Amino acid sequence: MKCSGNFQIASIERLSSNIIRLEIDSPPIAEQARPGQFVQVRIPGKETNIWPRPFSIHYAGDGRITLYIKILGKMTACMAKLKNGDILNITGPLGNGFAEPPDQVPLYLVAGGIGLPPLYFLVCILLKKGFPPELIHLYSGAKSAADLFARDEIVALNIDYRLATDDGSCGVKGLIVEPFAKDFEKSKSGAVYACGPMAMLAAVAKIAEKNFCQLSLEQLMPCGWGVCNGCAVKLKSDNSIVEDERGFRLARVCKEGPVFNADDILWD
Amino acid sequence: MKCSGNFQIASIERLSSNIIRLEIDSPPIAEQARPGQFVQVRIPGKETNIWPRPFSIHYAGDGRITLYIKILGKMTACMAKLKNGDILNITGPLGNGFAEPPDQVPLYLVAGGIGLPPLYFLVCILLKKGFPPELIHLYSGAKSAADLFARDEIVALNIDYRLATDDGSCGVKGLIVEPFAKDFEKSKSGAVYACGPMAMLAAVAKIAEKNFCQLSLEQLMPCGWGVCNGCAVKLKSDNSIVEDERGFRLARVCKEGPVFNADDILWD
Amino acid sequence: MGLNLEINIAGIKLKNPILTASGCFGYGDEASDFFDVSRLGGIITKSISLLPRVGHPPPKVAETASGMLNAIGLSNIGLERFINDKMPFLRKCGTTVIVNIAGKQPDDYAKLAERISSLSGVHAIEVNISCPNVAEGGLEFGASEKGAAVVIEKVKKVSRVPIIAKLSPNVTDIVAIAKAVENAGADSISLINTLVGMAIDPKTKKFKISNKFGGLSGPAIKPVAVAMVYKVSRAVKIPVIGLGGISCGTDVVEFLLAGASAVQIGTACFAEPKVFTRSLDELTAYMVANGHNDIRELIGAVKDI
Amino acid sequence: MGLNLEINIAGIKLKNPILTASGCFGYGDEASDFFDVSRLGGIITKSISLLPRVGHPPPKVAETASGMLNAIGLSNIGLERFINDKMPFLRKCGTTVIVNIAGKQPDDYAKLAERISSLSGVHAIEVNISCPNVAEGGLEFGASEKGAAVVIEKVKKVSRVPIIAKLSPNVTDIVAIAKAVENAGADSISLINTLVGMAIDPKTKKFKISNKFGGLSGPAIKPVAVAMVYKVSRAVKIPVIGLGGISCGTDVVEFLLAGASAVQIGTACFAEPKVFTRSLDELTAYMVANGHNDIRELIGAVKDI
Ligand SMILES: Cc1cc2nc3c(=O)[nH]c(=O)nc-3n(C[C@H](O)[C@H](O)[C@H](O)COP(=O)(O)OP(=O)(O)OC[C@H]3O[C@@H](n4cnc5c(N)ncnc54)[C@H](O)[C@@H]3O)c2cc1C
Ligand SMILES: Cc1cc2nc3c(=O)[nH]c(=O)nc-3n(C[C@H](O)[C@H](O)[C@H](O)COP(=O)(O)OP(=O)(O)OC[C@H]3O[C@@H](n4cnc5c(N)ncnc54)[C@H](O)[C@@H]3O)c2cc1C
Ligand SMILES: Cc1cc2nc3c(=O)[nH]c(=O)nc-3n(C[C@H](O)[C@H](O)[C@H](O)COP(=O)(O)O)c2cc1C
Ligand SMILES: Cc1cc2nc3c(=O)[nH]c(=O)nc-3n(C[C@H](O)[C@H](O)[C@H](O)COP(=O)(O)O)c2cc1C
Ligand code: FES
Ligand code: FES
Repeated sequence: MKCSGNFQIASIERLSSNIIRLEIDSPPIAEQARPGQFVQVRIPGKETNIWPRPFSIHYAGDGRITLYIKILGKMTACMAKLKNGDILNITGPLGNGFAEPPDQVPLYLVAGGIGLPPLYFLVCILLKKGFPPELIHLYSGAKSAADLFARDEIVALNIDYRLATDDGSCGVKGLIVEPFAKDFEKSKSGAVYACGPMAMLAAVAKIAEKNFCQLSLEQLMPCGWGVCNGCAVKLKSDNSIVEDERGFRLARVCKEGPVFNADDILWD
Repeated sequence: MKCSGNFQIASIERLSSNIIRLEIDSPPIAEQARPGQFVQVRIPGKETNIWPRPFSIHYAGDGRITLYIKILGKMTACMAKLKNGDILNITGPLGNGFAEPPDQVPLYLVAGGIGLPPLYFLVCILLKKGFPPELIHLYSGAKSAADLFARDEIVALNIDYRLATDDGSCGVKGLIVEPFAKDFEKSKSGAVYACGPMAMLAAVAKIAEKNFCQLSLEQLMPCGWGVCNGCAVKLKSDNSIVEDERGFRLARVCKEGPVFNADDILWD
Repeated sequence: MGLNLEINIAGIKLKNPILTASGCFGYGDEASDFFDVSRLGGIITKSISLLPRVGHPPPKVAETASGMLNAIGLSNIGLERFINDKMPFLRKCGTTVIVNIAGKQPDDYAKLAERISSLSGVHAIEVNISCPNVAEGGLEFGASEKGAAVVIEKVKKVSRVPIIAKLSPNVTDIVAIAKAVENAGADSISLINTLVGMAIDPKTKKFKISNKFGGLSGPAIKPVAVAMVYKVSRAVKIPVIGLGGISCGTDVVEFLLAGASAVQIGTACFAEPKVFTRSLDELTAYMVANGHNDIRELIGAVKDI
Repeated sequence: MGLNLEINIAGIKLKNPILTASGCFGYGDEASDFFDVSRLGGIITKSISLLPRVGHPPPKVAETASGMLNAIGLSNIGLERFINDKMPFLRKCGTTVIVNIAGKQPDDYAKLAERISSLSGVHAIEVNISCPNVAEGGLEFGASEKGAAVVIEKVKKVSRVPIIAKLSPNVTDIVAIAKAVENAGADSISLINTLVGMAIDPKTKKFKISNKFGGLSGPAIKPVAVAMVYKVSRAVKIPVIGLGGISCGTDVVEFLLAGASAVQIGTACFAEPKVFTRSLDELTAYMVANGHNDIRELIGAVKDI
């Protein structure tokens, strides 16, 4: 049973000018959450925004979920003003999570900006299940140092952790795809997971080529629970459920996704 | 020049379950404010409510205005959650204030519930101008003790101060019009000012009969500055500006009012 | 003494007046994750067309002030897959099932109605002659008395279940269209579908949805919907189902007072899957607080000021 | 190099494209309390009728989600008092003056136009054939091509200043009406007036406004307005003035991109008297940030997705 109700903020922290960290007491959601799933969030009483907003689950445990939120527009700006004990309306967990890697192959996880949370959660769960940390390579990129977050948490995992920023203020200067590409070229095999802007995902998919590669997509999400079709994206035709003469099919990012196999995606 | 801009809350206090007291640093408004005038208030960022909300000025001095607000609906509920230092958007001072009494006659001021603020302000100003406190009778009524407010402030004025509540939890049990009627019957002369629900105002007007009697009216107020005509009420015909065959004219509560001579009002 | 929330619309029995709006509730199966769908007055499906449709390319939606635009483009799985994949769930969902249909031409509607009305478990058909986003979807029919009447007549001739005509608000004279579908045999009228709208993003200078135009829904349009429900329910004898911007029990009461015999909730369930059951609880509380034993006491009971 | 914000509409020069909407700015004099009205692109007055009108009894307004309903009923001081009491201020207000007129029948419009267009200080007339709240106010004309054309022709024949036809959105085919008024000689088209709406208070079971029906305005209707501006501006050759829900500079840009040559702001100024000058500043900032020197570069410049 999915959950939709009001839950209390256990802790809210402003990490930089545009990132906040939220912990929310929500046992029924925390218990079910899997890496790659997300929640829909509303601020009760804020009725101007007709839709809730989707955020990936960064971690779930002890009856809590953790979110990292980038302040981007109206709703996230309001969220930044919330305080411990305030109430949020949350629906979730939603969507399908990541599939586990096919084998104990090297894992490459590529996070663009606020795309890090689902990948962090995945690493945590895999480590818990005994996956060897030395096989895990996590690439986290952002515009600038102020947009990077959860660094201490990641360092504590003892995995291979690489940073890049557009302006060079932290880690390598440049796109995060570049260090990933360099490393991946060497082995040319392994499992790849990525979450971030569409252009980055396209680049990652190209580099990963025929390897196992799962991407978490973003779309506007009116409902998040599969009823509106507003979040649909084009996938390559596979004679599946909704298909027409134009040679592609649509899948709902919120329901069939947000995680898709790179192979299925129809790049514009 | 009237003012419309953002001002800071200097102090906000919850006085009872449904009354709050606000002081707002707003020198350009405070300097101009006269008793009976009001301000239009918005909470920046709360866009669902398309209109601001009107509140009478309870006191103005030292660059501040004081408001008493009854929590009634959406906007006032939001206002109750504000904190010192928060910003409000305020337009004012708006409307015409009370006219001064024609002479040093006994003054009867009748306040129904949240109608007290403009009358309190009027008393303060008259006292400052040397009006004898012993001629001033202030009647303040409400549903229950929790709806009465500003009692200490009024007691400090050394005027004749009478209370009534519907449930008898404070002052006389019953309508505030009753003690006023009893007192006024004795002298049958004096100047009367009232602010409160329409039914109370009608009763006061009837009792005051041909005496000087000014009433402050309430209406929904989309603009408050005279441009929408939404707040218009019927007045008796006087061959004035807007009039038609139906034998009455309309006046804008926000612009020609909120204070009207009782004689002019057309009671339904 | 129990409250009566049951209402009969054109021979269909609804256990309460709160239905799901077409296109806003999928085929009914997703909601079981959140609440017991048998509490609904009824389920109205996404518009079904003869063949599957992918619909318009993304972006298909945009948020607006107290509302949203959509140009989903009647994306749906098509008649055959609907029957095979979705009817089994609907047959045992425990409430009234109304299937919404959309076609390119009157004969499409007739084919859909004939087939769907013969399925066990289908209690009524809602005919979408009012989708503003696609040729298929019938706004061309919904915009004229004649066009609307032709579709309804054809459908009525072949259908074994009652027919609800879903009208578009994008017309000069909604009452004329309503009378036309009543005369053509419609058993009930539902309104309103979405208003035609558009949004442009000044940052990119592009349309916010790929189809340029979209349908406006949500609380923003509620006053338009209430006005049309009021007008139409006074002009026709068949029952009216009201929708447009409903998001709570108070809104449901507003539509009933205006003259609706039942209501649908669409956009509001996106943010709150349980809006149907919450609104039902609020409606019940309203009836208790106001001394009403029977939902029918509210229908059209608005009073002059 | 200065920015050019000036725009010519049908022979009237506007120093910038931001005008006040009729009925939302009185006769222009109240605003002087708050800002320098000469910064406005132009002032459009409340609709003037031949005789004074009290309008509908209160309550005349209701708040709705991101919008409001009004049934002011064209309450106005009438032609003679307008000329005597209000024209003196308007003559020296320092910006373009457009007088909005409303009548019961085509001849009323002609009389008003003849008289008003001969006054010094009046630069154009806006013809309200679209008020949804009163018989006088002309929705009966605005709702049909013929009706609209008749009024505009009569007005055009006698007017010495350009004529702006203000259209109603409550029609099936706005483009047909727009073409009809263009053919009838209108120099410009403004749209949209309000959508017909209604609100009922479940607490009292009464209508929220005495007239039952009211006109819906504010951000809620912006998508409907943008869609109509886009359609009409592509279908006619005369310039289109866009309005409906504008409350900031970004909204102004959205209407310009959709095809409007100028805009009006109505409801938003109730809450914020200075919305006109703030929006103008934001528009200027947008042009600078996006490298535009001339406001005309934005008109109709929306791009496909
Ligand atoms: C499955 C999923 C998981 C997500 N996880 C996270 C997360 O963990 N942390 C996080 O900070 N954000 C996450 N996001 C993105 C987040 O939902 C948006 O940043 C948020 O909705 C912005 O809301 P807002 O009201 O502040 O901005 P708005 O005012 O709604 O938008 C501001 C600007 O951003 C654009 N925009 C907003 N949302 C999207 C979108 N989904 N796709 C493309 N453009 C968009 C808008 O068009 C607008 O230009 C996720 C999105 C999805 C779909
Ligand atoms: C000139 C003037 C001075 C005022 N001074 C004060 C003051 O000093 N302190 C104070 O607390 N209040 C004052 N009010 C009343 C105050 O404006 C309303 O209580 C406030 O607007 C309620 O806003 P809301 O959003 O909380 O309630 P809403 O959600 O808007 O309304 C809740 C309920 O109250 C009704 N209602 C709201 N406002 C009015 C009204 N003006 N007339 C009739 N019914 C109404 C609504 O119809 C609704 O049923 C004044 C009003 C006017 C016109
Ligand atoms: C995303 C979306 C998809 C819709 N799809 C359909 C549809 O397929 N068929 C139909 O008749 N109406 C469709 N509608 C219209 C709704 O059923 C309803 O008439 C409209 O949204 C107004 O109600 P609301 O404000 O409660 O959403 C759709 C609406 C939305 C928002
Ligand atoms: C209170 C009010 C009064 C109005 N009166 C008139 C009027 O007299 N004449 C007219 O042509 N339009 C009138 N309108 C319509 C507006 O000019 C405008 O077309 C409409 O409100 C949409 O713009 P907005 O959303 O910016 O308010 C009125 C609108 C409101 C809200
Ligand atoms: S967001 Fe509604 S179906 Fe995915
Ligand atoms: S509130 Fe607008 S004129 Fe008074």
